[in-house]
Amino acid sequence: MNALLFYGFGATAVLASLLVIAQKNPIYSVLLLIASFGALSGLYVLLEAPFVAVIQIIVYAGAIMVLFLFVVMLLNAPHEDTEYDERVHPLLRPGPMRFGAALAIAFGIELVWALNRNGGEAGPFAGGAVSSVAAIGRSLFGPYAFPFEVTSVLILVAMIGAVVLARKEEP
Amino acid sequence: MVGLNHYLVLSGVLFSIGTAGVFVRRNLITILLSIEIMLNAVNLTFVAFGRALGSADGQIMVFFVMTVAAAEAAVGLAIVISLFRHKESLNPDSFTGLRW
Amino acid sequence: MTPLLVAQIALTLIVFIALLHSAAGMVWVERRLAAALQQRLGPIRVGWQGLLQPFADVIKLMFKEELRPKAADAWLFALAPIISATCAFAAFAVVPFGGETTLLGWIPEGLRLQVADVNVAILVVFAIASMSVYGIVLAGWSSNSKYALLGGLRSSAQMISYELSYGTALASVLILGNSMSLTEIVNRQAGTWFGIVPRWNVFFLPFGFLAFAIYLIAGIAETNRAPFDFPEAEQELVAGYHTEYSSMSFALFFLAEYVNMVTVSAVATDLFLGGWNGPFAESIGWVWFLLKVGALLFFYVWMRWTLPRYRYDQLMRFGWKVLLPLSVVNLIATAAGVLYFEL
Amino acid sequence: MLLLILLLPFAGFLINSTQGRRLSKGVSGAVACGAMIGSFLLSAVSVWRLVAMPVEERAIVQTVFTWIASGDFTAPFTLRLDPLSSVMILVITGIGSLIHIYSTAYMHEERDPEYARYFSYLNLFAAFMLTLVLGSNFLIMFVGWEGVGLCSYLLIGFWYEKKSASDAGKKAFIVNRVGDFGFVLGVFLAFVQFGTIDFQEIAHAVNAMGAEATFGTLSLMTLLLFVGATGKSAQIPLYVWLPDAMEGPTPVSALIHAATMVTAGVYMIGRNAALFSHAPQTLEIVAIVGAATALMAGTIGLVQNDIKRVLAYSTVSQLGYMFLAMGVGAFAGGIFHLYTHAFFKALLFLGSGAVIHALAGEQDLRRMGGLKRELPITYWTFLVGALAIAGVPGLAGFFSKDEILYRTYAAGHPLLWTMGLVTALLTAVYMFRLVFLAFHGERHSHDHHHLHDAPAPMAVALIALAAGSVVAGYAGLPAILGGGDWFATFLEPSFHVEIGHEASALDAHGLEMTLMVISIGVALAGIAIAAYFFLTRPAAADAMAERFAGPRRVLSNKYYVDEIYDAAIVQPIQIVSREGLWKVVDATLIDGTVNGVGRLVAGAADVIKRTQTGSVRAYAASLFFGVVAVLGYYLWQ
Repeated sequence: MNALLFYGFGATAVLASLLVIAQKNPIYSVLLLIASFGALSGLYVLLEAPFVAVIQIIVYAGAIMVLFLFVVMLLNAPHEDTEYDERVHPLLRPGPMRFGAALAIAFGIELVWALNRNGGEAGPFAGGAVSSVAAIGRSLFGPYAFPFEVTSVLILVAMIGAVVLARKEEP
Repeated sequence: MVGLNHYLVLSGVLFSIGTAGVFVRRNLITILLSIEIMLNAVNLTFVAFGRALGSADGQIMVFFVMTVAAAEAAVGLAIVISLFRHKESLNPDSFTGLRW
Repeated sequence: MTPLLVAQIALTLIVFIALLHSAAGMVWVERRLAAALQQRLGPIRVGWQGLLQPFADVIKLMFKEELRPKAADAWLFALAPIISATCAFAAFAVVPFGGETTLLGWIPEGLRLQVADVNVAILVVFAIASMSVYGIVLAGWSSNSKYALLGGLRSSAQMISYELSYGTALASVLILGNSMSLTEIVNRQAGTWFGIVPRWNVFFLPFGFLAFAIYLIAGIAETNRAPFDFPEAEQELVAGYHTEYSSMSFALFFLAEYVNMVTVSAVATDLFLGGWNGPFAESIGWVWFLLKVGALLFFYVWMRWTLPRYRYDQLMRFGWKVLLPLSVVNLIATAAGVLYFEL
Repeated sequence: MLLLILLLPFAGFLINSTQGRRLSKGVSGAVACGAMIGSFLLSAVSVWRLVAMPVEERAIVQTVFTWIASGDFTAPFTLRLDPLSSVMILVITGIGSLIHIYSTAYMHEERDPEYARYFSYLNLFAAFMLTLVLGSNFLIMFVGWEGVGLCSYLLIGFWYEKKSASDAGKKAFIVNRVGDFGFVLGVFLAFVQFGTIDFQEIAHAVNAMGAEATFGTLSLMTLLLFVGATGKSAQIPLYVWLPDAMEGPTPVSALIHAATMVTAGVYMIGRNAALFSHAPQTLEIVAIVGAATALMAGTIGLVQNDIKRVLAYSTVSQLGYMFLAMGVGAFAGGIFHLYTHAFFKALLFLGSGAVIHALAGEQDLRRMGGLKRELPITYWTFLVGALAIAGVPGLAGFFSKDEILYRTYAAGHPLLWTMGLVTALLTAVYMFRLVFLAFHGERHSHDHHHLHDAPAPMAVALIALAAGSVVAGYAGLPAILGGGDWFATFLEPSFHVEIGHEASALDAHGLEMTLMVISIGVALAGIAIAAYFFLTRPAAADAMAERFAGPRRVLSNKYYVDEIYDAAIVQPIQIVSREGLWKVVDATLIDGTVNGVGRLVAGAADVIKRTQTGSVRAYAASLFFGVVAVLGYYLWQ
């Protein structure tokens, strides 16, 4: 059952992610990415981390992706410009970009290779999982209290930065 | 049976997809989306390792990554908006005016 | 097939059908109440006291032609109402509406009156609520019409803004209930203070009441109801995000709105009004639950026909500058209060 | 409790500074006055509790938190109330409250925000001043020390749109910096020497040592501290800021530049009495500087025509007295004079403020006169103040001044005693010159037909202070007049002086009596001289001025000290800064280096920039290529 779910969610995630980068229309990309996040959330449930799963939906799908969708709708520039500008730098021709894609594939292969070379722990998970919210909370406000507080500052800075950047210039 | 390695391989594949997305797309928003894919791939490894080690630390790291992702998305999209106002374009290659 | 499994499946079906009919019922209630508030009669012709009016409406909608604007995005145009309705129904799945029952000894293990028991139920409700933004935003965008787009943008901004207060009010209850499971939160509200006042969170003054008020206001905004019904402000945007919808897809939005109302009321009942607690809760707890939900729904309708619509900037200012600070202060005060009194 | 004493004014400051724009005058005035009066009541209760304790244990200590703990160095934020600081807090909060009340009327013509700003500064000042006197170590004292300096600057320049006022503020601040530099060095030296900055511990440590016979570490340390005191308390050579500080509102002059802040230096020496009494060389210097300042300021005061400047020089002169007392080891006497002086000098300033207020800003003595009838309350209270400062028997100034002169003589300094006596004469003369010119004679200006005497809040403050000026002296009634010298007895435990320094208690009641009679005679003579020249025979004054035109010009120009400082210090610094530091060091050396580095980088970049595409994706690709290559290399191995 678990294996079935894993392969189901995993395939959904991979497929959706592939389609995200294959779409020309960013709206579809955003929606497909949400689907991918949903699949990942399912994987988190399989990993006995229900809190992370729900937070994944709330934060990623419910907040960050809405922001993306918002911007896409606001700019209303769905299709990327495919026509190719001759004046651009020699390094920017489509060739080098394909080189980048090839690099990405090579990197994926390397990662899988690295994992398999050491044998890996193919077996099922051994120990117990920490899935209670209370335990996570205790960790978060205990040993991780300082980083946690720092992230609040980070968010504040990001918020102010976003407001300043996106503000229309006052005449 | 599904084990740690399965999750790690899945994560590696997702990460590569994200990376490829950064290179092949010519739309700033899609590039940001690809970065989100990469971040999520990393999140998956955190949770998987946390599960394998029986510790909450993996999940906590995920929260931090999400925070950073939210901050990144907010600032990134704000930059995208102001860039778009200037050039009516989302192609990253049309913003090369600062190279020298 | 154990009796428990059968009962679970039956329960799920019953809840689904009940929700469908609650929407229909609410349409009737709303129209009759509005009429009463405006000193007219409202629908009374179809069936006894007009009770069959909603069904007539549904039948009419079903037979209408399904229209789609030429420039609309076909996929998303079709997807949007589905998302809306799905989210509306899904959220109710984790809401418990009664204690454990053995159904007169038929199920010895005991059946929980709840579709799915999740130990992070509050978060699930919240997550699904945050997903329902997509239905409206996509509907607005895919219609390729300025009214719909404006409605969609407005509503997403509104929902995101009020989600913060909504979530913060929820967090106050988490602190009071010391759990994320709705069932446990309800169970903690059993009993009375001083023998007369029920131990409901709403009576946990002042934090509980404040959280309740914030929750209700934010809930009204979340469900896009008057006085916060900007996404469909008729006078400004024709009909907002569902301007271009017709027939059954329109009906789905309609359905989603009413089911959302029911869900918000049900969650409020569980969180603040003691859920199914009341005299003889063991046998007729669900009756108490329904009564409380009904009272909240009445409040909803009452609000809609009493208060005029806000202006959009007022809405945003209220959400960010009043409601959110208030809810944050309330959260902190609740936490401090709980720590201080060691509740 | 102690913390609350200084937090109340601070709360007043916070309210008035943040919400002041929105508050009406009534509210912001009430907030400020309420904070001060509350602080005064708390102080009174604290002192009451202190007095109820047995003599040896008289101290209330409150450690708020550990402020700094670094290695051997610890500086807890500790407040300590002992007899010395109890006198100070009563003076600060008591007179401060009266001046706050007075100010509500005096500043009434300001706009609402300005009014709130004024009171916020005043409250902040009170909070810092209380910190200064309650602090139990040098660092806390320094916080208050700098804080009151800041408030002084802000209040002198309160009417910052007036150039002279903002200049005066800057002058006060800069001159104080010079003194503070010495003070800080003294504190450093104390820490190096004793390993602590706590007053109690230093006193204990120093009492274990003998007095320094030659000029050594203790002398240097105390001398540096004294430099700080000369800055804050306007002594030679750093007194020049105080007369200019009269640009501020008059109640400020009364509170800060007469009653409280300027006495901080005296208080500091009193607080470290043990330390100073082990450095006789420094004490000698303190005494000489004090006497010289007293005399010099007194002479300048004779010829000033601005009512507030006369009082300012009088303040400098009286501060000189206090230092004289400190210098001859009469610590209690100095503090006693500080305490009585606070009453009558605040009274005099507030009285002059009432005059200025009535005359709509007129400060020139030559254009006053005949105000006696129009401003009866002001006149009579002012007269009490003048009598008190002149040293007329029975009033506060008499007891404290007499105590100082007697102790000076008893300590074997007849020369300093003579200087003090001359100063006493001068004091009587210039004070009564002021009284006669302002209140007697003919009205000079007829612009003001209806002069209003002090309004109720001002009158209340004046009368209260006048009463204080009469009775305050009886707290230290000397033994020979049937008193018990309670003041000194009360203060004695605070000084920790365990050295046979003032054991010169030669049983000399006869001497004390003689000296007392002499100084009474001198005071009366001074009043008589003033009456002769400025009341009965004004022409004689002009004739005198004619005859001594040279010295008079020197005095009018304050011995040209400002000019000398300008030529000796300010101009050289400006020249060095402009010609040397700016044109050579900054413009040539630093700018040259910076620009050279910039040019080098720009040149190099011109070459390297060819590889830049400006595309993020290209950069990402090159970065990622590195990742793939490194990972591949390790996998290959």
